[in-house]
Amino acid sequence: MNPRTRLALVVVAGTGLAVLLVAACLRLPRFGGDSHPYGDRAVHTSLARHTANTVASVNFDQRAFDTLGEMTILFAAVVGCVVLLRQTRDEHRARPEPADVTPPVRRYALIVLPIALATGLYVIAHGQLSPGGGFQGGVVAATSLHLLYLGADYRALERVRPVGLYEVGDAVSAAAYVVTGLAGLIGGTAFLANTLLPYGTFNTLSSGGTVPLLNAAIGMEVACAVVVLLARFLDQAVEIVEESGK
Amino acid sequence: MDVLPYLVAVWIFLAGCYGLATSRNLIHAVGCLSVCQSATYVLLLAVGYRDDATAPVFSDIEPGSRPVVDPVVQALALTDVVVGATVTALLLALVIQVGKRHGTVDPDELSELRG
Amino acid sequence: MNGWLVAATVVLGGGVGATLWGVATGPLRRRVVAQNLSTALACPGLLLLAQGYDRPAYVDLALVLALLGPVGTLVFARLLTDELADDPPRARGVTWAAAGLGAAVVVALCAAVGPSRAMAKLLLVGALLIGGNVVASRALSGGIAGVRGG
Amino acid sequence: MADAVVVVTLLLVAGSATTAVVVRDPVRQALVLAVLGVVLAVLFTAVQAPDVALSQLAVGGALTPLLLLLAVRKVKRRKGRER
Repeated sequence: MNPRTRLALVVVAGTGLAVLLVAACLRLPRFGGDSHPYGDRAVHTSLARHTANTVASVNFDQRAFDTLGEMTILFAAVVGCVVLLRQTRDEHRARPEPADVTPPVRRYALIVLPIALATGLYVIAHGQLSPGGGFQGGVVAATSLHLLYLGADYRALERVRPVGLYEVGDAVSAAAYVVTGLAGLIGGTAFLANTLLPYGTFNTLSSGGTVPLLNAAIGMEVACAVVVLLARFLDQAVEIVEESGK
Repeated sequence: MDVLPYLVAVWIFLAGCYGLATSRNLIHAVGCLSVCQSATYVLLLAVGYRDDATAPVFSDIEPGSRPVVDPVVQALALTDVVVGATVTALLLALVIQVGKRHGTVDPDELSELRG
Repeated sequence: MNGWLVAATVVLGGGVGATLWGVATGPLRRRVVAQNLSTALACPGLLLLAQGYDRPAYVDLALVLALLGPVGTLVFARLLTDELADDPPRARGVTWAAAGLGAAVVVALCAAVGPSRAMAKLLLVGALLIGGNVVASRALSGGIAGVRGG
Repeated sequence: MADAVVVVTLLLVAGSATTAVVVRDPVRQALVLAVLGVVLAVLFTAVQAPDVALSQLAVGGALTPLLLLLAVRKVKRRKGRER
């Protein structure tokens, strides 16, 4: 299968697929149409349970079981990366010399790091009120930690971020999500059902029953997962070196 | 305007598939795959849009005061973006392993090595 | 005819469109600067959209972009030091122009919003945006001297 | 007027996606993917999906480019030693 025939096959198949897709697009309802049956019901249920951010209500209340599946995919991807990027026998760790970063960049990194971390936690905490949630806040918080590597050097990051702790945090938060679901089961209703806690007053931090709890669990899980992921990638790219010039 | 977003989603998907099929570097192929994924977000959110509506987030507006777009598709796209990033990381880890074991990340050279 | 949305369309279509063309063609040093400018221009665009749609909740988006945009550019500055070492990017003028535009947009929005908590948030976003992009462009033009590993 | 913003950002997304595919060098593609992430986030805001826009900003802004560049550095460092 030389590239020539492969390109021809791609062009032919692509054209056929394009024709079918365009034909399908022409029969879809108008962009901006008014018929959104699922949306209206989701908004109604979210308001009934005093959750201001309907998207968070859909994610953590009406479709909490699907989010459990999403979290498991995320967890499996991280475990896969950890296994794949481990240090094999014929590799050793070479300590990287610190890169000399000019003072303004270093100062900027050290100033913005706490602000970004606070913003990440704010996005997680306000997940069920304003735009945001566990998924977004977790990534923002985890990325902000790596400003230390970008602004200073890798050793500074390693001192601050013990990877083992984050791996345990990843597992604990994944378990917390499942335990919160089981609590619903123990409480006599269904798994991950949002009938345990009172729904609280609308548009306040404690509103929405179990939505804030599941939101926090997902936020911690995504943050720990991204930190572990980047730790493995940074180890491979910066520290681990082949033993022999294979 | 009624069908433009759907056509843009189809165009992005086909461009991503073309890049994926004709790529000569596995890291470039992973990038093209993430382009394909973003096509699904555009299609999902285009399906859920409603004219002069606003987001179904009621932290700063009264519920029911303005028409809202569909939150279900947003919930689907939201989790997909983050999971897509971790799957991209897993694929890159596989590419690093291929690079380590075979010394090259060019898909054509790889098939020759095994052949 | 919502003026804010017209301004947002101009900033996004013209500014971000130009940075897209800049990142697609030309030498690596110009592409990196174009990437830095794309976040420096998208953040005011998001602020204008937030005001145009009359949704104060959208300012969180601009806040996160003002934080993570320069971090993305720092990633490129940090990991491409050896490629950029031979001809470091010189983009003082363009960066200050983008920072000026950001400042103008923030001032206009503060005038429209009036003194309140929202104005404080807008000023924070403006400060982070301008500070971040100036430092990021300085990091690009030789702020980080790459060392083996590093 | 809201439609104009949607149309402009849609064309920007189509352009940057095509560029991300046409550019063959992984480093340059990482740059274009970073810009694609930002433009996608703006499109999601125009289509009134702030949560998804926030998610795309967080992921496409700093995480994906960092992963791509670390993978490129690891693969290039191995190939560099053999030459």
